[in-house]
Amino acid sequence: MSKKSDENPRIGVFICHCGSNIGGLIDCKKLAEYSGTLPEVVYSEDNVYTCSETGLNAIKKAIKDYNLNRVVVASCTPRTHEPLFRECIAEVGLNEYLFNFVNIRDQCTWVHMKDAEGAYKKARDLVKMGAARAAKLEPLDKVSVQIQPVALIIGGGVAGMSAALNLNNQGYETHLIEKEDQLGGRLTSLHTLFPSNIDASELLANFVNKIQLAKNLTIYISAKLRKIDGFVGNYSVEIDKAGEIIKLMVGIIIVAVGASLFIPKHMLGYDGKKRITQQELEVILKNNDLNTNNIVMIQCVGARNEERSYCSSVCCMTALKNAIFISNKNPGAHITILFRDLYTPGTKYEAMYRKARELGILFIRYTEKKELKVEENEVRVFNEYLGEEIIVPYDLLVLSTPLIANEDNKALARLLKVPLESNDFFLEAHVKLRPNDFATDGIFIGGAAKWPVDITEAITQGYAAASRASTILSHDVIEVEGTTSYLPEWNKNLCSGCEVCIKVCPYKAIIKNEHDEIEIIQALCKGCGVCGATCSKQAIEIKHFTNEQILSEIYACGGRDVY
Amino acid sequence: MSFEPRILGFLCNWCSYAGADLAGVSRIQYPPNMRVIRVMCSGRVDPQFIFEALQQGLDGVYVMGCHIGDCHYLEGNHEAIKKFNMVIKFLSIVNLENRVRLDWVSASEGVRFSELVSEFIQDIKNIGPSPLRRDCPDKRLMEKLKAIERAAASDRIRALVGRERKITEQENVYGEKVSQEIYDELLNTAIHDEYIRSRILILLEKEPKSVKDIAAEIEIDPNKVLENILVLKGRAQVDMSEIVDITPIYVRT
Amino acid sequence: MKKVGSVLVVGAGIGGSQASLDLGDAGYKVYLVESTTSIGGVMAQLDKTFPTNDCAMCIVSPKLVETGRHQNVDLFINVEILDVKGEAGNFTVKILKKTLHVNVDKCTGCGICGRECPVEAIDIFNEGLARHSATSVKYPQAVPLVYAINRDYCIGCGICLGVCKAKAVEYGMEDEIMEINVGAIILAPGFDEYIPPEGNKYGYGKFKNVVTSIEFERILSASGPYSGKILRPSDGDVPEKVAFLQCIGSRDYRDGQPYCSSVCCMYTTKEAIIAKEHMNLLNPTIFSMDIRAYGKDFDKYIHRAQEEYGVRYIRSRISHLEEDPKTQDLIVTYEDETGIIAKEMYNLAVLSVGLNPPNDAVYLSEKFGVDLNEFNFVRTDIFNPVQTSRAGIFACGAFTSPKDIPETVTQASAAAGCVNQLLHDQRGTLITEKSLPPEIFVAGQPPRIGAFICHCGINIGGYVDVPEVTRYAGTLPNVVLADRNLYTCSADTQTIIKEKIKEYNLNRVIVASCTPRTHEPLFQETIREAGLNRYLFQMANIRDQCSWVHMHEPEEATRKAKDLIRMAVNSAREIQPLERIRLSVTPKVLVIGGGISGMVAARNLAFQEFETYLIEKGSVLGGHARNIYTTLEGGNVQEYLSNLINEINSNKLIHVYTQAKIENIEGYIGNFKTSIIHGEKKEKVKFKHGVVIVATGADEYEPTEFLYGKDDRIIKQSEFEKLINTTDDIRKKKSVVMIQCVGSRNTEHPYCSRMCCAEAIKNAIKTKELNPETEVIILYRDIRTYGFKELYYRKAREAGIFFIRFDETKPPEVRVEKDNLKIIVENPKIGKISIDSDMIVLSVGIVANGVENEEMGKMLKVPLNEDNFYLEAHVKLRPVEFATEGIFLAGLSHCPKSIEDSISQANAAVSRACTILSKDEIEAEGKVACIDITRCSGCGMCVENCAYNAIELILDRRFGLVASINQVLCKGCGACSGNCRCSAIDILGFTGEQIYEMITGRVE
Amino acid sequence: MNEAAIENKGEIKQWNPKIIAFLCNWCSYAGADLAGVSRIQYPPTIRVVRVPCSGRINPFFIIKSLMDGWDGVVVSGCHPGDCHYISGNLVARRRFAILKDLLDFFGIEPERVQFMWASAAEGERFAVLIKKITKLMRKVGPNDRFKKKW
Repeated sequence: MSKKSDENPRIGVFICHCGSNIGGLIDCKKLAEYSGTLPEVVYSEDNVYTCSETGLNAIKKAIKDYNLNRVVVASCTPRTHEPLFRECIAEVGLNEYLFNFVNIRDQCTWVHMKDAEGAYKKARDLVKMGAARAAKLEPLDKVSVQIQPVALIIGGGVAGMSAALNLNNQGYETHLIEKEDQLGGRLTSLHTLFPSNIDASELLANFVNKIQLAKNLTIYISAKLRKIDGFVGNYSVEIDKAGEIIKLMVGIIIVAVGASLFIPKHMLGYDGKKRITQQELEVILKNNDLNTNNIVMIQCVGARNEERSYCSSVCCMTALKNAIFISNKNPGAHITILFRDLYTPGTKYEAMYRKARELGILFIRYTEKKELKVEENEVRVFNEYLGEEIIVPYDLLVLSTPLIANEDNKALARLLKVPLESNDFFLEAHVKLRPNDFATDGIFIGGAAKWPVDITEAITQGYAAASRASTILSHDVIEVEGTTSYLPEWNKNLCSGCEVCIKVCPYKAIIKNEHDEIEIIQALCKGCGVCGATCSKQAIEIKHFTNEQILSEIYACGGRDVY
Repeated sequence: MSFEPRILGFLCNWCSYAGADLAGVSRIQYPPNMRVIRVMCSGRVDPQFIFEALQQGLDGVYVMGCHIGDCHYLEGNHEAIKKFNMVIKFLSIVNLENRVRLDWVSASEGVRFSELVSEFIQDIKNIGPSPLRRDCPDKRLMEKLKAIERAAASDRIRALVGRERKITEQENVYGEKVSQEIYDELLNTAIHDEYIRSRILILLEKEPKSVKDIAAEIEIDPNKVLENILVLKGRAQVDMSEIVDITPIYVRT
Repeated sequence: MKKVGSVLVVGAGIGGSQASLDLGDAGYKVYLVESTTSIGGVMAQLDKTFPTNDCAMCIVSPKLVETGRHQNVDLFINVEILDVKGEAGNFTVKILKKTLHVNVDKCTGCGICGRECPVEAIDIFNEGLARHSATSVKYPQAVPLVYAINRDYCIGCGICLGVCKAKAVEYGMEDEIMEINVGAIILAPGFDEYIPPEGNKYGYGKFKNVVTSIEFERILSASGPYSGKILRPSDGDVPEKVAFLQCIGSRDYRDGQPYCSSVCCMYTTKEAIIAKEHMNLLNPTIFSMDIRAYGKDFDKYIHRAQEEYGVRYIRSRISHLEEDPKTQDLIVTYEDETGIIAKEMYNLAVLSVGLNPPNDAVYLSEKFGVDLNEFNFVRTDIFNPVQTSRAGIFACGAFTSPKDIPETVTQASAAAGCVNQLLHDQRGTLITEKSLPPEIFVAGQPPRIGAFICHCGINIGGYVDVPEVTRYAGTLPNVVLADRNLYTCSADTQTIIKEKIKEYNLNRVIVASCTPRTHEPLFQETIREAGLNRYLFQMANIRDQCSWVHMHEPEEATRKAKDLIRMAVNSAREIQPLERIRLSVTPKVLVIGGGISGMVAARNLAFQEFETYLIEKGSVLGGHARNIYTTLEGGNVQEYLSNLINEINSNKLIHVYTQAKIENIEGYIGNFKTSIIHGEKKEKVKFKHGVVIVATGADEYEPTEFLYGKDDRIIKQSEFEKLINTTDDIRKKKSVVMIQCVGSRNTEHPYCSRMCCAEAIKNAIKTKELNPETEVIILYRDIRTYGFKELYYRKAREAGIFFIRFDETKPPEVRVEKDNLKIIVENPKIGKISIDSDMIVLSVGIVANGVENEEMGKMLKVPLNEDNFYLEAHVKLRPVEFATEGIFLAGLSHCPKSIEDSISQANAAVSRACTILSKDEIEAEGKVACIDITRCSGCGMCVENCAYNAIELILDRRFGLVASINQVLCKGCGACSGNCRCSAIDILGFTGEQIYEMITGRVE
Repeated sequence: MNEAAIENKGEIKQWNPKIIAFLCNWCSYAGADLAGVSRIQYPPTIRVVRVPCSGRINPFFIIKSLMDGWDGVVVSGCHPGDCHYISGNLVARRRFAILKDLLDFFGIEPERVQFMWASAAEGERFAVLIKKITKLMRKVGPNDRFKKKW
């Protein structure tokens, strides 16, 4: 691409009546005549419906007859009709970016119905601005990117395994890396699962079995991501498998690294023997080793406090599950659950709570204000309703602690160039609309890596991430918008390398290459233009929204007084 | 007769432009004073655009983007705020700050869009025509605005604004956060300095002048002029040409 | 504890640098630590220096570069002292190296970080007159040339990291604690100037046009913010009338310091002269109490200021300033000498601020365990002004008392001399010599040139088309390799250069990059390590003198770069390997003069086990000091003297010859041969020695004025001193009148003898002590009690001693009347008065023995100044040596000075001598003059032009009278060659051939 | 507008004389470096030959340069009194005073040879002098009298 197109602009302007939507208010013919007087405009006409077959043919004919090289259509809105007109001019061999849309319906005639004169003047200005911009338009190429139909899943827990199986079932080559020496993640330490009471090891065995049988699915245990380069469809990664370096080319990456359990060291007398965590209780239950009758569980240990202000969302259910299990097995057991608020959302979970009460499990509320006192054999808890301290004796004290972000999340986030939130969990692209995407194309997230989730939710999210990933993997090639930022050759000497652009780019599309020069990876760039507006040397340009193009619109707008 | 303001709008493609379309589809009426330039993101609006628009004699400039958190490009509108704050700081120097406005309109807020636009048009009507209108632009003000545009385009200001979010909201290179107050103080100083320097340069581009002449023209203490001339001299932008009597005369290099 | 052969020098101003160079040259490992980010101290801030008006930067920067590169000197910047343990000979010092956030090894000093940094900070080096960025270097010529991030200002935006192509910015870099083991410590932290406090009477800080003298220094400086144009800060106009107010913060018991800051009268005069030189419009006026121009050639300087530059001196102390709010001019109200009160308007006022002890003096004294005096200067030994209260720790420069540059340099060398004395047996134990491969023989081979062209990040590459230049270089004849590098000076590129030399069998290397002034030694070292002679190297300066100065014309800059490289290649083709001549050194010393200076030098040398020949023309040792009983500060001179003489006489390594006369000295540095005649029997002795120390002293002026010799009640100050110290006669005297400046500061002896004021005050106080009834009157022109001596001046006034000033043009008149002596003196304020007295004491000056000095000067080929004192090599930076190498200078024969200063100078001369004596052989520079005697006509022009006495005419067997160059003495300046009418002399390394080749072969 | 400004603007189109500059290592060369460090711009007309001292410059170098077609010759040393080699620049000064007369006698424009002082601190002065000399050379015009045919 050169800085300037060689030929002089020859602009054709087409004014759409849109039936009476536009033409009913303003004089489109007059507007078309006016358009013909604008600089560089060599042809103008008005059409009843420019978007109709007739209108489109008229455009094509005019391009041929008048040797037009820029086309301006003044009609409805580019948001709906731009692709149509672009395609139209492309059919006769013009680059589709040599088209400019002027919105004189949605943002003019429709909203100024009572001021026909004002609307006409506005339309006139808008056409003038549109033609001015059109004169500066440059042909652009769309960037196409080859896709490697290969998936990499980081994390061999239930979310990761779900995603891996899903993608593998769709026929994609899949690689699954797990940092521990076995698959399963948090599932390996669980006893049963709520609300169905399925044996956790059964589910795990099922998963592992499927995974091991799957073709084209490679598992790397004791492995870590070491290095990553590239962009959507073409990530080259290096995996460190217990010292062995494996290099892969993958198209997408799913982050399913899960979470870790908070160990309440120095809290409430935790000793791992008489005072244990829920997880340790599950191990005891798994081994059928429980032989005490007085059990007290304390909820929210180390959660919903200043340090970790969030609710870990799974602990209430875990406590209920284990309490019910014990109670069922040993009806004589005295189980007391000390809680702050009990979170049992949905029908099934609330039902479990009901069942627990029926089984005679005692629920005592405590508040954050009055601290619990754990003595050797009893817990003193201040109950607000009674207004006094209750003494609950115990043989076994079980502390429900929250899931926390993995320690190595920071390192991984830095490697992948994706963000973390304040608790170091991974941050998705959009909480509501893109819950399993990262802002970076081709990297997805699922499971507890993002937020504490239960097994059901983890599986769901695993599938969700896989589904999002397959929207990319299913293409051989994806086309990336041509309206990207770039550092023009003639501006390279302006660039001081200050890296301000790198920091403001939400897509990590700007890097310093091996020559220590700024490089904008076209495949990653979405064309928002923030880098250009920020660049301290005004060296970065945004294709199709260049400074020159926008300024020409401003000048055209400010030009002759049209009032 | 009340005047008809000429207003330029920069609308982001994904929210506010769609919102404006929605107003149309819903036939919500508002005065036709605003001309719209579509940009992909409010963060794309280079401060230069706003200064250029004002120099064109336009009576107002309206920048609209997605609501915070809704940005199609994640955080482009955050960047837009920072740039806009800088624009406001600059325009306050010449009391033009109320001629520009930044607002958020979502794709579903056709009504809000029309209300905001109507309100802005009314506000501008109340303020009156731009002193820079083409028929009789205020030349001194124009010169000041040119100086502002140049100052805002300086590396120093652009770099500071470009890094503002990083250092005040996330962490700087030392893993610390710089408080907004400290940052603002720094930016204000930089804005003030660069504005004065641009004014000096523009004055000197017209003709060689002495420190005292410059001080009288831009109405600041000659001592401050001298300080800034020394900085410009260090940047090889001005030079002393001769000494007339006891007064050195400076030129633009 | 075992002694250690290393030294810590604290503070890297001119004093610290000099001490480090001396010790490094003498074979000690030196750790030079500096609290700021570059060396040079205050001297680097100065525009010019008095009394020669030398450009400070011109003379100091080569010294700083040398310090920065010296292989025995480890320089640490941005350092804080944490802890000092141990004792003389073995200290352990813990230091904190504060992080610069810039990797010193990687930073190339290109400055791009500073230019892109968005934060402006106050430029402290320019005294706040300018601003620079939060990432900056102290000044453009700084050593080391390393940018540092100022964390006080830095907001951590990270831009410098992005723009630094050398990747030198490291934000994570942390402070580092280091322990170093040293045998001795020299403290040279310098001084901090007095800053008038808020609400001061001069309006400093309030009135824009009131600046301090150090600020004015930066205004004057050509590389300062005003580029040497004198402008006033309020409106940038040229101030036509400039007032200099003296004694701001000095001699001030209320708001400042009671002592005299010693240097202000002179630096003010210099500033006035230079200001006038820079801007002829200016009219400087200096308001001062006394004019204390007591140093060598200082009085002449004042004269020049008055006569040539029209500087006006008004004898008045200004108490306050007012500002005219409209013009911002300043109103000076003063009382002149006649008592008239006047008001004058000035456009600019310069406050000549005094020298305070360094701000961290107390901290330093606590850390190092040394005592401070009452003003927080370091307390030193009464006879050895560089010895602190703690053994093994020495001090020099303004930390001991306010002083000027040459005295600082002298003291620095003196401190080094004392360290030599302490650690001489550990000399050479901690330094390492690089082992180098043998040199490849290249003579006669066709040139194979390798050209390395540097991008210098974007500093060159951004403006000059480096690939094109490289391509072009490759096309030049004899160039077998043209390569380009991002940074040719980086460590990895050095390896590449070495490899390429081998691979391509290169025998000449050229580097096109920055400036040879800083980088040539580095590349020379590299090619030497690859086995090439270090002179087979040529540099093309395509950055400092090309890309940086033609930024807007990249094409022209590229063309220029090509030309420069072609010129370098042309020159390189002609380069021949050079040998550095080595000469053995006789480790013996001749000291001429048996006064205190000579004896101190001899004692120090002998202590270091250098055999010393001490010759004295008189029959006894002691010299001028024999007339002095005490010092002003109370030191017992006679006791000191007799101890010294005993030590000299009992030392076997010192050969003392009295009644000696030198018959002949021949030879040169390292290898002198001397024959003397000594004793009553005129015995002849011949010996060899490596260096000479001249300490021949000076004489007391024999007055002819004031009826001296006509009446025995009119005596000299020395006679008076003897009288009050050995007899009781003073009790009978009712009145004593002293007359100052007898035989000084007149047309015959136009210099100040420096010590007479102090001597007079000393004896006056003593008189009052012995007999409070005696009236003592001192008739003076200026009282020059510089430094802490000022306190005794005040003490004398308090003791009731009268001081009456007279003008040079109206000297007192002495009449002998019957039983009485009558003195009539005219004071400008009170008019003529007549005083009756029974004793008149003449404070006579010091005069050089012209005849003897001239004779000696001829023999040694060393010059004298107009007053027949010896002329040192450089007034500022080489005060104790002669231009002729191997000959040093100490004591009164240099100029009038105090006993302590003589002792310092003697030790300094020893230190300088040790840089030669400590080596078995000395190496001469390779780039020296050489002569083709077949072309020499023996005209002798070169002999006259040589400033180093390196050329003499000899009789050649075949060619008759021809010039002969002693390459050991030659510095390679080329003055001889430039003037040689037969083109017989050429300069190796800068040969005519090389230069012709550079001139010719120009591409159009 | 002053001359410097005009000169700067018109420079690109103007004829650039080729000037050879002999700079002493200690003051002028350092001053030229300082101009670079301070980024003070001056016309790209000089080509520098570094010599230890202005005293090293043989008058023959100057004549040779002119014979070789250089349009001008600049010799710059330390200010009087600042000489690193004590008195080399004074020796040079005497020498060149005579040379000027000689050039005149030869019929070479004496303006082609310029002597100046610049200290290590005078980066700006150096640039100003080079500007001045460049301007002067432009006035004197190309030196084609001796130009060799390549």
